[in-house]
Amino acid sequence: SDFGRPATPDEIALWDIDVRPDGKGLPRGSGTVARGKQIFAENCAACHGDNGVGGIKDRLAGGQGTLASATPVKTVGSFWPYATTLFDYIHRAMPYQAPGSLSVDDTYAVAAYILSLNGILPAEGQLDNHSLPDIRMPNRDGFIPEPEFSGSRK
Amino acid sequence: SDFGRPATPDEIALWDIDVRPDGKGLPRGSGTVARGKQIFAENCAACHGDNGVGGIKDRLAGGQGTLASATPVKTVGSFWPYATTLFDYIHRAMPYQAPGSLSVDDTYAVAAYILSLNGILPAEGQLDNHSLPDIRMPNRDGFIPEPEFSGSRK
Amino acid sequence: TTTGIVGSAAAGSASAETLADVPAREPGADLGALSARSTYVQIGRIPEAGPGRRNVDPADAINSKAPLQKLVGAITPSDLHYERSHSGAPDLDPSKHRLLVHGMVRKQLVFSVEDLKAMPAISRMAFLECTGNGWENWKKADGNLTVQNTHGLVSTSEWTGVPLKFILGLVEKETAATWMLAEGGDAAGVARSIPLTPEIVDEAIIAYGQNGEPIRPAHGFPIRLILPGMEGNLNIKWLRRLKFGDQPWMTRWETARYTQLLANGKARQFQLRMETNSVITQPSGTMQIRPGYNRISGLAWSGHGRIARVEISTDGAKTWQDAQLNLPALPKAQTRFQMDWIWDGRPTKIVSRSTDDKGNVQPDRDSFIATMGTNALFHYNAQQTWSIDQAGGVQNVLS
Amino acid sequence: TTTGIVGSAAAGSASAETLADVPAREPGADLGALSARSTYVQIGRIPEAGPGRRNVDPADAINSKAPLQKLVGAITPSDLHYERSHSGAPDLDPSKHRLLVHGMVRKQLVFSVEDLKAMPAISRMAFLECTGNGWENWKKADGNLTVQNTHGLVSTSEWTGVPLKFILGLVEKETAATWMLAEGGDAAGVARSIPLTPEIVDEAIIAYGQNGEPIRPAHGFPIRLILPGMEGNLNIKWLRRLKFGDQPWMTRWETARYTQLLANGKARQFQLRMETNSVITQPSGTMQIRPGYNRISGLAWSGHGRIARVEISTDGAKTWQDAQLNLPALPKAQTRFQMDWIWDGRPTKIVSRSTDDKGNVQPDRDSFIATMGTNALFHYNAQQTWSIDQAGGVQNVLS
Ligand code: HEC
Ligand code: HEC
Ligand SMILES: [Ca+2]
Ligand SMILES: [Ca+2]
Ligand SMILES: [Ca+2]
Ligand SMILES: [Ca+2]
Ligand SMILES: [Ca+2]
Ligand SMILES: [Ca+2]
Ligand SMILES: [Co+2]
Ligand SMILES: [Co+2]
Repeated sequence: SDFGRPATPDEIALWDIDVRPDGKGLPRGSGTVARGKQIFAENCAACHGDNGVGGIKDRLAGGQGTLASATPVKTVGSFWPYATTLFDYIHRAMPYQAPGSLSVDDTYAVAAYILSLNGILPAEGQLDNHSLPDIRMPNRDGFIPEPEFSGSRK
Repeated sequence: SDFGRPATPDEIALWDIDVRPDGKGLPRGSGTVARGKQIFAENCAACHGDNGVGGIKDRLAGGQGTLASATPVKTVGSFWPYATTLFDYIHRAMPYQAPGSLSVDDTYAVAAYILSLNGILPAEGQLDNHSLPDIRMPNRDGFIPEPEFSGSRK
Repeated sequence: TTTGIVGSAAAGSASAETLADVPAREPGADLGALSARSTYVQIGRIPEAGPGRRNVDPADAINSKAPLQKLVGAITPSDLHYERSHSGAPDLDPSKHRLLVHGMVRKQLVFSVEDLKAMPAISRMAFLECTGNGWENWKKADGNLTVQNTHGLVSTSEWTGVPLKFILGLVEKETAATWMLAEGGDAAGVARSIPLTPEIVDEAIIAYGQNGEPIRPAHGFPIRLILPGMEGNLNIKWLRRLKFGDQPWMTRWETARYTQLLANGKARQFQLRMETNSVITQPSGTMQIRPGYNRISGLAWSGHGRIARVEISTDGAKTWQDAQLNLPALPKAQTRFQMDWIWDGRPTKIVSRSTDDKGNVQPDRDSFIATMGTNALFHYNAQQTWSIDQAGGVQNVLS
Repeated sequence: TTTGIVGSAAAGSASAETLADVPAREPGADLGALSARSTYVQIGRIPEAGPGRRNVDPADAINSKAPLQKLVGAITPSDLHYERSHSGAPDLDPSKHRLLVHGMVRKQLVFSVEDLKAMPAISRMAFLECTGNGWENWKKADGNLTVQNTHGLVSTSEWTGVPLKFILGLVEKETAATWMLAEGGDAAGVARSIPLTPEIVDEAIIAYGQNGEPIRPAHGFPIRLILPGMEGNLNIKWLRRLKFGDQPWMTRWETARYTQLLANGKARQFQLRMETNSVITQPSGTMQIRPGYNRISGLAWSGHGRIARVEISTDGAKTWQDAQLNLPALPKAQTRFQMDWIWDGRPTKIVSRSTDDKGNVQPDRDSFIATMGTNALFHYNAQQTWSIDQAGGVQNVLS
């Protein structure tokens, strides 16, 4: 073709960071809640507060049961439908000033810790590329897909 | 009306500087070629050159007989169809850095001088609001009005 | 307060008593490479941090709103186009920028910016609107808001770029690929799943030009996605990856954000189209009008298509009159409307209501809230009411 | 030389070998009041002093040409709009500016800028073109000229203002008034006689807005006349006076200047309409192309109306093919055209030829010169030819 060049598998792998609800795209790795607590204190708490609450930026825990109230609190625990999104988002975008600086294992760990803050994983829990997609988030059924744009949805 | 306010005759007179080929709009006044020569040397020659030729800006004299050649020289003398335009233009726009700074009489004088440089007035000639519109410029008949826009023309 | 009927950027009110007071004509500035704005014009966006968080440190700003009350016509100058950036505006080196197209395609390809600029191109007018536009008025209406505060997250530009369809041909997209992930080269790597409906496939543009010039960094330089009529954040800025698949990826921006929480606690998801909308920009919040003649003017737009009609009420939505539309009204672009009005000096309320060529009518606030509740945060398109008090002061009110 | 097929403002050619060489994503600049241009974009006008007088001291410049080779779409950003000023660009205080309307009218009125902004308004796209556009190529074609040099005195904007017709109603123009003098507030007091044809009365605008914002000083702030389709200098900038009469005033700008000297020594006068025109902007003078696929793109416009057709020849005007027009083509606005072309690597010439909806066809250079001679200086609209040499170098040639 006159335009562009073929992409090599190696370079695609470098950029192919997206993760689907079925776990497709998750890199091999694992991390414990305990390790995540440490990562979080070092890399995240400055903005999100200790325990993911009361920071200068987005609150990450709590709020369950508030969605139908006058003052809903939307957090990973109360609102997010898929745990895979948590890995995907931290991996691509956090920590805010240096995204991509956490290792894959540390990303699993800190995701595990945030889930534990929300009572979704126990304090001694851990997370890996197999267990993550199996987690059923509390608000999994909280979304109504727009009919117009759901035709192509599986 | 909700828009604008009536204009008073006094303030209209301040702005009403345009001059027509029939002389309408010319203010009362007069000036000699001799006086104009002096005005020109003081106010104009720096840009237009001594005798209106060879300056850093537009040439003001000569060029008659060149219009149909490969290198036409368009000046007041060779090209301009109406002498009234010369008064109007100098009065509104010259000297370049301080338009409006010449008195009406001095404007007649310097116009007279430029006409004399082009052989249209004699060295001892003079110009006033009565004689100016009567001057027939050499290229008076050199223009072909566009048919589309001449319907409304008198 | 500024003078309502002027609604302009020009400062102050008339101050020359007679023509004698008008300054004399004098030589001006030399001609140069760029025409600067007048020193008499104060015009700019307002960086904000979310509903009610208005005078923030720039470092905390998440969006910057366009000065609708100072704009005329339909086009937004590029430097005044509203901005929503999730991790600031990177100024990417175009020679090092790439677009990777992969996933369910027969040919996985990498394009440089030069590659894209060499392809057949299309230009069209289109509005972009942040999903959060209007979010100041979900629960209450602060009386001291301008239309820049209430509606400044929408702008209209002429966008130029490569039709997505042309790229689909080059990579030979598989038929089974019904969704496309678009990802940005910003620090946040903002990514959205886009359903490949016929309309989106036909109209999507990989754009490099805005209003004739290269897109500016705040708006996605060197390339961004343009999906006319769809919510702002789908129009991925600093675009660097398109991946084809058969289901949505459920990124943070289509789950945690940009979903609309209803009163029952459920959230609408993939409500991608920006709805039929309009707002009166002159006179509008914090302006001051005088009894007698006033021109009402404003902007209408719809993600469904062309604006077909705008009605104005000057008695608080009791009776309506057709406004005059500035033609041609282009599909999925803002359309200017206006109407003459003689104000009798008594307190009242003015409202606009738009209808598009598909018959969608902009809802009044009560029916809108009845459907969406007050927690949805995004996709607010209820009619905007401005109240006018006895002194001519114009204020933001709910209805 | 820049790369022809890119024809863009983005610097340099692709320099990242693999995606691994693309810089990592990182946080960008804070959001602010204005979106600045990318530091990687070099774009600007070129101030010039007349045919062949190109690298002049800014103080000697009489015009400044728009970078057509770097623009896309149809709109010209306001700060890149070409400029022709006769005594620099004054920055007038709008609160002290006035428009006097007098002469053959029943009511002689003075309007402030606020008065004008309060009136019913219209917005429309329209090109402005300096009468001198194209004047580099009357007698010879310098090979080192860009399209900015040859055709940079034309631009397109969305203009907003008051229809002249509304003002005519307010002042109650006398029926016998068939001409209007329009005068600027610049030091030169540029003044032109405008014939009040039905077309001009219907379409003229007293404009205060350009591309959504206040007109900039170089373009007439706070108000200017807009006469769509008519020669640039009729569109009086810094407008301060309209006088009605029954014959033209024969100002310097409609006698000494902006008349076209024919070969026989006579000059055409009041040739006010800008003619059917077009130019290929990509690839164009000083660019470099490669054998194989090349996209040809350019701009077409006509003071008569809408562009109906653009044809392109890639064999020096022997055979012609229809280019694709970017729709909608708006009347008296520039229209972008494009065509795919496979260059076989052999020297050739490319040319464009436009036709408007009134059937006017842009003339080839020979017939044009046969009619106008080579001394006319203004109103050059002959077809523009670019030659392409064996190495792909693109050069300005006469035909
Ligand atoms: C310097 C500040 C900062 C640091 C440090 C930081 N974050 Fe964030 N975080 C933010 C901001 C700001 C947002 C919201 C971004 C947006 O809305 O685009 C955010 C959003 C989030 C969200 C999404 C919240 C939601 O409901 O949408 C998660 C999850 C998150 N951060 C996790 C982390 C983790 C894990 C770390 C450490 C590894 C971290 N953050 C470090 C500033 C920070
Ligand atoms: C500082 C420079 C300068 C001075 C001083 C100056 N001029 Fe000029 N003059 C110009 C320039 C520049 C032009 C061309 C302006 C344009 O094209 O818009 C011009 C144009 C003219 C023209 C029109 C030439 C043509 O063919 O169109 C006349 C007549 C003229 N000047 C007369 C005068 C007179 C009389 C004076 C003194 C009272 C004067 N000028 C002083 C710079 C000057
Ligand atoms: Ca992957
Ligand atoms: Ca007079
Ligand atoms: Ca100057
Ligand atoms: Ca957005
Ligand atoms: Ca920053
Ligand atoms: Ca001009
Ligand atoms: Co948004
Ligand atoms: Co000109």
